[in-house]
Amino acid sequence: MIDTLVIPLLKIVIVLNATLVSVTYMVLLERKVIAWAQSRLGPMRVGPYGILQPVADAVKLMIKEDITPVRADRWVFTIAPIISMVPALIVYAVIPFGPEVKLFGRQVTLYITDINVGLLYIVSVASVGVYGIILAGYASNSKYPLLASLRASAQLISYEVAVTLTLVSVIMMAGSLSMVSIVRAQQSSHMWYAFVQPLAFLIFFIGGLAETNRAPFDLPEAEQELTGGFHTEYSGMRFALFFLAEYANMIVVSSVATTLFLGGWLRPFPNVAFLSFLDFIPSWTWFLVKSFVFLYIFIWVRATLPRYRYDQLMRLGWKVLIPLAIANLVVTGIIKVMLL
Amino acid sequence: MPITTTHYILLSAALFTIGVVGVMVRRNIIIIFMSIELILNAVNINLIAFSQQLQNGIGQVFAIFVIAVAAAEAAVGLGIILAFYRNKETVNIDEMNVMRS
Amino acid sequence: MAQAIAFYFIAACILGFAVLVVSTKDTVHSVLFLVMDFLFVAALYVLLGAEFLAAIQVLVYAGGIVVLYLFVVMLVNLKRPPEAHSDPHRRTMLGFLLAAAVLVEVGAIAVYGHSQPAMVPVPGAAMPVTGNTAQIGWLLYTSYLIPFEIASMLLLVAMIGAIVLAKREL
Amino acid sequence: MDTPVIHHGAMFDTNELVLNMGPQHPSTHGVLRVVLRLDGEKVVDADVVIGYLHRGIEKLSENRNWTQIILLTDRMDYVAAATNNVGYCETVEKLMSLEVPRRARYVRTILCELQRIASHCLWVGTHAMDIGAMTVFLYAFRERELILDLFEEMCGARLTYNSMRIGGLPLDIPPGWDKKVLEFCTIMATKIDEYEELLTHNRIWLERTKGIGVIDGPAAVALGLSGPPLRGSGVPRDVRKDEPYAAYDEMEFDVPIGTAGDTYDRYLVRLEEFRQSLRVIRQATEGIPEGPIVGKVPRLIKPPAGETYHAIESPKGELGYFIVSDGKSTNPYRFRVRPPSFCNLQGLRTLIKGHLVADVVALIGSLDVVLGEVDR
Repeated sequence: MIDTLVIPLLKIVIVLNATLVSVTYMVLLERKVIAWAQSRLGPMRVGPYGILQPVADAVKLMIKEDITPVRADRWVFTIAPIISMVPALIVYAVIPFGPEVKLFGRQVTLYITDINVGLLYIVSVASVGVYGIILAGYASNSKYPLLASLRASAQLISYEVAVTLTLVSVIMMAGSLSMVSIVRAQQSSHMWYAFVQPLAFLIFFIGGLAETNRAPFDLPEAEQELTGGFHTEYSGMRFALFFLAEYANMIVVSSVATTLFLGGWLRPFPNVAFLSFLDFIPSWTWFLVKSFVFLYIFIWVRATLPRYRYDQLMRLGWKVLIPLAIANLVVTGIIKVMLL
Repeated sequence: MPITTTHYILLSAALFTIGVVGVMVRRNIIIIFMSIELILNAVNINLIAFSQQLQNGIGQVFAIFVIAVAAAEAAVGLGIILAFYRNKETVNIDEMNVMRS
Repeated sequence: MAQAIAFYFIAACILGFAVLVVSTKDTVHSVLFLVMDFLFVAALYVLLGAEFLAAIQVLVYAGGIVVLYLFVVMLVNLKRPPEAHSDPHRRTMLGFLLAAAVLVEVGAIAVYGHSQPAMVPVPGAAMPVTGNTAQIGWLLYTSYLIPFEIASMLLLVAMIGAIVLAKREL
Repeated sequence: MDTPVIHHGAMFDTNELVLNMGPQHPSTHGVLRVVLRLDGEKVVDADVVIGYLHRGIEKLSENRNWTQIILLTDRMDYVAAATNNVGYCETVEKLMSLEVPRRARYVRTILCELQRIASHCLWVGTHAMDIGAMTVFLYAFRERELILDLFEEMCGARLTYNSMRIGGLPLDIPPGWDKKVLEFCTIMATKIDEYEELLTHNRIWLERTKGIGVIDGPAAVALGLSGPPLRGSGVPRDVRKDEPYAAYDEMEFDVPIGTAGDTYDRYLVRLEEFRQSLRVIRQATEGIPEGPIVGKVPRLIKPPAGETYHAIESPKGELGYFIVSDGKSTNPYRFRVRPPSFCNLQGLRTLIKGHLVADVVALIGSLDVVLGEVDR
């Protein structure tokens, strides 16, 4: 009973809560990092150094008036934010934060579940997230959201192709779709896949930026062009859901990138014996540190780069990233067959 | 009561019928297309139920082919719908009668 | 027991959403119900032990094909409901009758099949791999390689056809 | 929606989408309204609608006495208020044939150029922001703040300075101010490089600005463009050089011109103007002569009957004042401004046709319009 019901439920509760808290603090981190990049201080008022700002934001968004435009499609307008939030959260079911550990005299795995189609599960769940954006644009019955949602869905669909192709080359290297096995394969091959598959890593990172609608690919919410993008007509809690979904997706992309390319929970050089003193650091710390580096780069890029134009973004996706990803896949296949 | 293959087949039959009703009764061609997708899904449920019963993966392989065909059908079919809509501003199949003598 | 509860719940959802798909007036809502329907069908596949198919169902159907439907519905943006114009030759009752006949026929086959002795498992050729995904992959790239290639050709043809149909000027 | 049908000559026709950009839109720089007719995301045609900030400054000026008008001119191009003051005062001085002391002319030059840098700071910030580079915005505002501090010390205000008087200046420069200006020049010179590091060779920036909104020299002249948009198209027209005012005839500086006439060239021209302005400020501050700050101005300002037009080079372009005096009353008979933003905005429709929605905001930014000046 404990093993089949209590522990999984407990893990789900912990992961969901940790995700939501880290998502809200992600917002604060982004504001702080961008502020430092721009020689400002960022939020400083709520709590020391503004660390209670997320709480204040949450309270504000919850008590704000939740406006539904008169001509909006009310049902769709209401469920669109939910549709975009749910996939972002259920992806965490297969992300391995660490290996098996002994906890209170019991073997506990530091992941909710390890299914044998883990990576496919992530890709398919992520592909459902696009509905939230399309439906938000459609249901608002307004032109800016409609334009933005068309942009967003076109962008998501095109970059999904490139990202999925890079995933295929990782699957080829690891010989498995399970996230845990992919990490173990990196341990046994003595190499993070970021070094074996540098091109795939790069394409995955760029595609990840585009899939999470982050700068320089933040066209669907380009404030300067389309006012608020697809969530122009949203306010209050429903807007907050879109906002949280974006940041949750960022964390998903960083976690997946960490697992696939940076060795997940493994410490640096997992097979070098004289570095084993690093083992006193718990494995999940390595995972979190690596993901954090990714998230930091996401923010850094946003503070630095201008935004692409719609057609340039499409050109980059279809004419550069996808051919490169295919070429990478073919080369990986050839090397795998010839050498291994 | 254990769930047997027959349960799945009956479910599939019901889904198939709902799809047939959609094709026969509705006049919106987009909904007719969606009904066809329902029919294809009913077939897939059948294939996979038998695949489980017979303990081999051939049914699932066929289901993959069905999905591939469904994808092709959706792409071309929706292309035709769009083309038709741009010319006649309707998606009502009762108005798609230019070949009626 | 748990399996039965899961099956009946999923089956009820599948049928309920299917009815909503064909009966809803608003096409966008119809598309949404279709997505839900497909997600539950994917859940049914998991119940049947076909995880790979479930993932493909979500990825291709829910994440791909239905998005296409949604695009078309949004582009078509109807000014008047398509059900407004009715063909005098249309016989709606006949449609229901035909569908009922189909249901009776298929149901009869199913019940008849149930009364027959249970089918014995017919294991395919011995596979060197285990696991749902690996087995499907093995089958696709050995016994069914030619159908697989033909399917990919079909997709290519469909892709070109869709581009030709939808593009304004060539 | 009753929109014209676009004929593609093939089997399908599509409808245009009319998108109303503004007057409340984050990147129309105030209350500009652009009614875009879109084919997909491509702009087929555009209507530029102005007038949402019309306060009747020109008519108002005809009912104010000559000194009070200076205050009104502050409110036109509110990001370069001192330049407006200089333009107006010089026009009246020309009408009255007043001699302005050399020291006043030097200070005017310094203020004009500081104002140019402040205005260009705001431009580079908002223009980069429109294209999505948000950091430049805050960097540029950081430097603009230094200029505002200088102005605050000089005349007590931070935005609308009212910093000129007919015939000279209201106040002499505070002690030590010239040193601070020179310090600022040293700081600013390094900061311009900082902006350039973030933008000039950035590939995304190049892709977003090169070849966007190209307009050649003759077309720019025909549209009546002036200032950086004109010089970006390769026409070396600068009022400071061609018809020197204030103390520009004693300054050494170059007039940067572009070649391609696209958004990128306009950007480069403005960035070079930063450097040239610093050069002018240095010369003027170091060579500031001693002497009075106000010329011999009669107690009651009442220009003789007549009319005059006088133009100066504001940060946005040629800012001209046309003033008619009837010689009897203490207010102008007719007061008319040729605002550079208004004339440059004429080019917008030509520029954005055929570009995408995202380019529209980039092009509005590259023209650098201030709606307070467009509508007056």
